Amino acid sequence: MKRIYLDHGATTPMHPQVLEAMLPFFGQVFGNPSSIHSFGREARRALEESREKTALALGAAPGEIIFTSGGTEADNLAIQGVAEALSGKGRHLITSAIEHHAVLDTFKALSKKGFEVTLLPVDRYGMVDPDDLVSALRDDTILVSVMMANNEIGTLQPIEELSRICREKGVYFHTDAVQAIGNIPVNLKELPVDLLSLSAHKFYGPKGVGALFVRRGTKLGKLFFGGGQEKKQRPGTENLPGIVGLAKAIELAVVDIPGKAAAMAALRDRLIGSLLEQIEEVQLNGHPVQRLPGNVNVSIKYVEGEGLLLDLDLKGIAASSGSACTSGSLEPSHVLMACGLDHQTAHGSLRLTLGHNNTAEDVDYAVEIIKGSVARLREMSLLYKNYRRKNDNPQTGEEETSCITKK
Amino acid sequence: MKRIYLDHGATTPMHPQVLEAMLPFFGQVFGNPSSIHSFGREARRALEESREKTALALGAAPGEIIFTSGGTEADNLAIQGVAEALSGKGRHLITSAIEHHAVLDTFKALSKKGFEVTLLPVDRYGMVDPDDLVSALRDDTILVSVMMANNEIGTLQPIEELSRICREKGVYFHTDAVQAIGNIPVNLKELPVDLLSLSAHKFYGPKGVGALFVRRGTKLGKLFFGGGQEKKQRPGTENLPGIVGLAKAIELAVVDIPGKAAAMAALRDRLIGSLLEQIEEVQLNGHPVQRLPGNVNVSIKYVEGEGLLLDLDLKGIAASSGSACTSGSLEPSHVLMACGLDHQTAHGSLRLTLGHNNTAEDVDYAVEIIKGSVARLREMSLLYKNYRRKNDNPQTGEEETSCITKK
Amino acid sequence: MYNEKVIDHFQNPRNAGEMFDPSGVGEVGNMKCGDIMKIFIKVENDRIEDISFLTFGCGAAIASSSMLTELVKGKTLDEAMKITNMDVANHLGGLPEAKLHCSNLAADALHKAIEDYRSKVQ
Amino acid sequence: MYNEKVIDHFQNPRNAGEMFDPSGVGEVGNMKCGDIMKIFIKVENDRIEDISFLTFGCGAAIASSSMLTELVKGKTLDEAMKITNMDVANHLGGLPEAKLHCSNLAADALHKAIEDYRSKVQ
Ligand SMILES: Cc1ncc(COP(=O)(O)O)c(C=O)c1O
Ligand SMILES: Cc1ncc(COP(=O)(O)O)c(C=O)c1O
Repeated sequence: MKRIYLDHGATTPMHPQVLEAMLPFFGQVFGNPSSIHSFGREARRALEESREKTALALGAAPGEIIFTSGGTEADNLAIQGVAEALSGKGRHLITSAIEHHAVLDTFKALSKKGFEVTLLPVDRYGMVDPDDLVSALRDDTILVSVMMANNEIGTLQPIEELSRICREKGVYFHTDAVQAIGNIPVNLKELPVDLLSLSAHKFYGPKGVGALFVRRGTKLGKLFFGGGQEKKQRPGTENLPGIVGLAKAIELAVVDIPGKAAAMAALRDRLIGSLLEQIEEVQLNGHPVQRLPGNVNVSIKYVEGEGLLLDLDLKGIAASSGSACTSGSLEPSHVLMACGLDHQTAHGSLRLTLGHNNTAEDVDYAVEIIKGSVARLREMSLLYKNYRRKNDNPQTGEEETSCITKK
Repeated sequence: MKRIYLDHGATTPMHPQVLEAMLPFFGQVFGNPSSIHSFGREARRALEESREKTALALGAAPGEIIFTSGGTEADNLAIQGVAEALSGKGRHLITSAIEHHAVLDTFKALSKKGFEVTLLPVDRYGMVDPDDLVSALRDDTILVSVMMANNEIGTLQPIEELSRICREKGVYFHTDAVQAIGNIPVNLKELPVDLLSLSAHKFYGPKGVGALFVRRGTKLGKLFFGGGQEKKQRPGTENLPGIVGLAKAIELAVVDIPGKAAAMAALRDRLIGSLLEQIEEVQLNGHPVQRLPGNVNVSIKYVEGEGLLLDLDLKGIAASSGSACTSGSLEPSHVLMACGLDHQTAHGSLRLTLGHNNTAEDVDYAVEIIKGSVARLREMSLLYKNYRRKNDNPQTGEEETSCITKK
Repeated sequence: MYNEKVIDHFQNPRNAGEMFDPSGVGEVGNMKCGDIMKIFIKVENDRIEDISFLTFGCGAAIASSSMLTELVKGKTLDEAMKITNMDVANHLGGLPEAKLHCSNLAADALHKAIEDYRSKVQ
Repeated sequence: MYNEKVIDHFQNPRNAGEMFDPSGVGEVGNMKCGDIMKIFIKVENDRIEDISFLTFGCGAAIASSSMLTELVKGKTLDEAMKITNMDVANHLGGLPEAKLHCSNLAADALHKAIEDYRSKVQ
């Protein structure tokens, strides 16, 4: 069976050159970068070269890069770290309603520890309004965190404007750029953010390694205590092969972003167009223009997302959904709900995230498969039958559905 | 130049079979274990198989293994996690004076947050006395953490006895087994510890991945917030290749530990014997018998450790030292100081840690090189000249040395 | 996640579709939880002669609807009333923990359909 | 960590060893910090005619002792008094940050040796 991977927002396959760059560090160059002998020094050299490459790709200085075990740790280090370092100055924090759980749940945990958290709302496209940030800022605000690109709906936030507002007020600004790196240009020389998180496996690098950019002079507490690694900011023997892989991946990722993004956006728009045209009752979620070049998120009404994913998977298409049934919790995606979708529309969401290996052929093939799956599932969907009936005899009111919720 | 690696306590070269086991997960099996499609399910299967293998190697249940980014994170998760979960019950913590910084500095950080920490002393061999633990335990003690094997001097603690004392009192017991795994047998079915940390790169596995054993029912807070991975106890996309590597490494590590340990201890004793016999004014640090099979730690008087390491390194021998000059801090090893060594003896410490690839030939060759280096450095050592002079004319008193400390 | 039997019922659902002149119908679930099921039965001589379902919901919801219809077809109403959601899950060879309580409601819908039929014939 | 010049002075130290009839000696450092240096000078016509050192310490301490002796051999005492620890580090092409303050004390030892000499000839 032909398998097509359309879930690059979840993770990406590693670039072959990244593996090639990593391999020596699983072999001869196995030293601990903290050791002072030649084995250690070779390792240290590779570590510092990786830091330089990573910094260069972001427009940062090498001393501003802290390697972590991934995006989640980077987000936690930024948020918990600032909260700890500045708790004497103030206890008010601001974030958006559509952040990834690594950010949102960290703020939730802080709100249980005596911090006050303001959630900025988003419009129907998932966009934060800078005016809302201006109104939310207080004298005791110590940190604002707004993601650069949303992982579910792909919406790009006005980070330049948001961060400038914070810079003027002297408030630290963190952005979760986990989905942005490699997809849109990021130049930290010009963007006044103080902290930025990234995760290698989202841009064709290895899993289990990420980084936090910490602008020089930014005060930051820490999550772990231990050895002197990463300027004591993040102790533990460094994941050297992973770090070398991250550096290689980001080096590759930032080559000709505009060109790659344009090609991918064209593919994305072809996919969106086909879905909207060829399937009835489909709506696009997220922003029509300000969105990640590879992100497609649609709600296919009267079909439940997890069932659709399963059917697609059985036919070789790998995708994801904001349906509650895929999350383990009983709630549908907080992102779609924050955009104002009703439960039914949120349950019927389908996210397709393109990667560099996807072709127009893949896209067209996927559309065919999705069409078939949707038709099959709608055929047994109570909601679809109700909709058809209402459409055919518009006078009939929709029945109430009773609810049995068990736990 | 012939290079001999005698620093396996710092890190080990990866076993070729470990790399082999990892490679597919950098290639086709790249899915995110949280994804519900086939790519994700393949990844999840490998994740859970790795958890089973790891559990099996330790005599634990799969549900008791949490994968982390290394030993430091595992130590922090255990200690910060228990402190958070049980802070309502008590605020007294106990650890030993010779723990790794990942443990010691975490306790130090907690002591700044309202916890009270008792440091158990050690004898001249680095051994904790169980009677000291009994005296230190209080009604408000919530956690005791004592390492299984010391990383510098190799001393093995009486963990069975210490953990039994805690179990009887209903106090959680954590052990940092980072240096022990693969070197001495560990069976968690019989050993009543509640939490145990390990790190793959110390037993021929990959860097940047470790695990925390958390006995079923043990209450534990967390370090990070985010997705639902590792039962929400440790969120973040899993480092799947690393985890697969850890599992393979521990599977290999626990095969015939008694046989491997006996062979290595024989090599270790040959090395210790040669150093003590062939170089004057050398003393063994750590316990003569209760020590890691691969650990040699000696103090070579009148020679400073960092200079010796450098000279050995230039001649191809990779080792380490507890000298302050190797640590970046101005203090010599807290472990050697806790064993009662004076500054000079601590500064002259040399740690040689054997690995499975080392041979008797390596050991003999290393001894020759060390002899030469020591002779050369003593030739220009003021302290050695003083010692010789005193030895030759025993009546002359030793001069006071003036001190200029700048910072 | 799902075993082969569940996948089979999901891919080849038995008795899916509307029924045009049912003796009774039962519906459970709500939009918030994401699963809604409707069971249609045709009753003759106190036996379930025919049965069908419509389901908006995840794989588990569809498979358990399908399995339920297969289980009770031909059974007497009293026999059918004894079937529980857990029986359905067991006949499927088990469902993921998370799905047991939210998506495994087909027996409830059936019981409602039987009650509906009984309330009408009384 | 160390550059080639430092390594060269460490491996092939110039003027290492005791001097038997020195005009002055100077010693700095202490056991706690881990570095102790002693400089021996032979002075003739207000010039450093000969110089040697003994050092217990790390690579940087040995290299900076060696470098210092090379730098001042033949200089007048006044010239030698002007040489600083930083000059020594610079002539070595730099030392690691952590070593600059604890192991780079050779000039201090030299100044003490000169003072020792001067106190004796007065
Ligand atoms: C926006 C965003 N932030 C944070 C994360 C967490 O990254 P990781 O899973 O690498 O820890 C992810 C991906 O899962 C993400 O999409
Ligand atoms: C005893 C001990 N505990 C903890 C650690 C920390 O492990 P890691 O460096 O993998 O985080 C080490 C090794 O550095 C160790 O030897």
